[in-house]
Amino acid sequence: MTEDDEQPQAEAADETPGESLFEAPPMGEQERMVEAMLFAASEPVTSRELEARMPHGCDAAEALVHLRKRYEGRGVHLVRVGEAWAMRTAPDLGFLMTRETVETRKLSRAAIETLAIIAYHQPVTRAEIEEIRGVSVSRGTVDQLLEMEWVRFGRRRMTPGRPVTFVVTESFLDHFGLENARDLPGLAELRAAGLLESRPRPEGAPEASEDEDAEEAVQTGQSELFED
Amino acid sequence: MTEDDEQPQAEAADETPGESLFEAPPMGEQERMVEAMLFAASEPVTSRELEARMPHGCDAAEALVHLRKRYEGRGVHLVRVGEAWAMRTAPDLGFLMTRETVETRKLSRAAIETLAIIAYHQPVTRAEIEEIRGVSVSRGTVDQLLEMEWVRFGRRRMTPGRPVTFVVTESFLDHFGLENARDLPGLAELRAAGLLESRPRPEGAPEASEDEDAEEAVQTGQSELFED
Amino acid sequence: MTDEDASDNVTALSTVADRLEAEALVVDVDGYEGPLDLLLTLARTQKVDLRKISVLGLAQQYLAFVEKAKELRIELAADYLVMAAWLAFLKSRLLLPPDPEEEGPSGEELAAHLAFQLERLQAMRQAAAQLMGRDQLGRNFFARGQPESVQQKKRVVYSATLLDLMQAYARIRTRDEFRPFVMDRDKVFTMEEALDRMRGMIGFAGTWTDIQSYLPDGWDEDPVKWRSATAATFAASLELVKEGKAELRQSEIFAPIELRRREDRRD
Repeated sequence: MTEDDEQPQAEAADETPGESLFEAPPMGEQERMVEAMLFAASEPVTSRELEARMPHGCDAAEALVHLRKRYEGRGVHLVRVGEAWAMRTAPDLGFLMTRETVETRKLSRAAIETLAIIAYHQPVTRAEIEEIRGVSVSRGTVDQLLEMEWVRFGRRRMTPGRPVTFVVTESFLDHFGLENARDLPGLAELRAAGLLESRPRPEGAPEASEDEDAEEAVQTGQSELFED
Repeated sequence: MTEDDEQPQAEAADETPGESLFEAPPMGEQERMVEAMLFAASEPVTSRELEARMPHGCDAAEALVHLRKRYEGRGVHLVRVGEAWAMRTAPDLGFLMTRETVETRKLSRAAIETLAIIAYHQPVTRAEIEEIRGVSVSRGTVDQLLEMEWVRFGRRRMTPGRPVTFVVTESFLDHFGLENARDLPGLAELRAAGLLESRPRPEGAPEASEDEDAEEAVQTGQSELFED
Repeated sequence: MTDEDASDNVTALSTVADRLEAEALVVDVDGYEGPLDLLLTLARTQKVDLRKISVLGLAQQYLAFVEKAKELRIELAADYLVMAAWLAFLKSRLLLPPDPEEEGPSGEELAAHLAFQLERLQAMRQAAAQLMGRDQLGRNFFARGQPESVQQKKRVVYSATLLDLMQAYARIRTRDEFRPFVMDRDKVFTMEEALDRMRGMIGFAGTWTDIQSYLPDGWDEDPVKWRSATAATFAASLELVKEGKAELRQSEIFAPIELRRREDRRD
């Protein structure tokens, strides 16, 4: 309070240090004070406010310079907010400030089939995927695979319309523990390993309707994504 | 991203460190992470919680040792609170903080004494508190301490009636700047003087009888609170 | 009963000789946290270490206090009176030689326990004071003023195994191989179709005719269609025989199967 009143005099005293009644604390101590105040403050504090709360003769601005340097590269930074100062966690550590709850879900049948076709036939166009699956591929399905970073765009096919192709990514290989998509076992090997389902679903209507996304995607203009 | 993805696996891998896919970040980086997380939190955080939020392979306990050293003598300290850790301003700088001071509710003399008895004698039953104070403990007193989260229920005493016991909480330790309930001032001396023993009352010595509060408490069903 | 009333009365009624003692007593009973607290306050007036306290003296002090309270018509809570009665009993125990026939703890034991209780209460009071004298959070040291909350984020991770992937692929690629299991309508000639066709033709089959000639047009080129049509036509022929409308014959194994209209009924 009184320090507040004294502030203009303090500045004056700087010019005539002899008149100061109190020795200001050492700069290291002033830095500690600023550190503690900024830590405990519920909102950014101006250097004027800081100085007002510090003992007579302190130089908050200088203490802030030292403090800012001290926190450089640390997990916490001293940042300027308008005219005021605040301590903030380093932006690169933001990921620590979120606690994620992870829920694992099985990929849909449409997604896993699309993914399988891309893996076995890459680079493969959307039209080719549809031909192999026998149903249209919904935009959502491909978006999901792209978002999961298991699939990415490959080169355009040098055919009329220059369709985009899809290929699998490194993180796909990582996830499935493959060195290379070529390592995927062929049909004969799958059969030998007993991996072929003994009774596939009858072809036709049931599957097409199961892929509800596809119908929706057709309506909502999947062409935007796949045909340019 | 990928480290994030791996987090659930990371826990499993803890048991078999050889399987770790990712190199833990350097210790300096781990220290930054712990610093940021503790800075961001107003409540103490356990090293286990810290580690759960850090990338795979991190050692929060070691990072805490480094961090504590780094903040020695600073305006802000790393303090231990029971099993948890927190950043707190240095007590000698309290005078700067008048603005942040929150008027804490005045505790009654009965509440303060009850709190002290619980802290020094924990785990302690209500009957034992009454025996020490020579009066019955009103429900309001215990309620207040429970509500402040300075006191919680401990294990039941394995004596007839299986009375509930009271113990102090981590937030009690935090409030009074104690690492541990063993650090209570004068605890060793009191123990040495035999003043923390519960000495059976010789036959014929008067029991603490009900005071008004207690009578009220009985009417309003303290038994719910204390006897089951 | 208020503080003032009590102290006025005391001042008015007490003798000079009693005043010193009374000073310790001039407090309304509500100010005490029970008889033990009152005893502790009285004990302090002895100005000795609690371990060296004269319990007998203390009992006398307490009883005097209670007497005074009665004189002043201060209504004492029941537990103060219980304590008074007990202290009177203790006093007699301490003053009289021990009765060898009496059981239970001796006066000294009871006195020692009372002294222990007082000392323990005193110790707890001091501990409480020490505790409250510590640096306290929010008073002397402070927590983060602007805590950054930890966001709870729910993230869905989709999983698939290599097996899922391979099975999915196998499922797609082997669909065609299972054709026989699929009723492929355009290559199937059903028995019903064959029967319809033959019913219309049987009237003209007066002579033995190879059932192959009953196959529909164009069904003899594709082997799959041929087989289906042959089977259906044969089945339909058997049905006609069963109905008594036709006869079948085969001269030898693998020879053509011949069919003709059954004339018997008309004859």
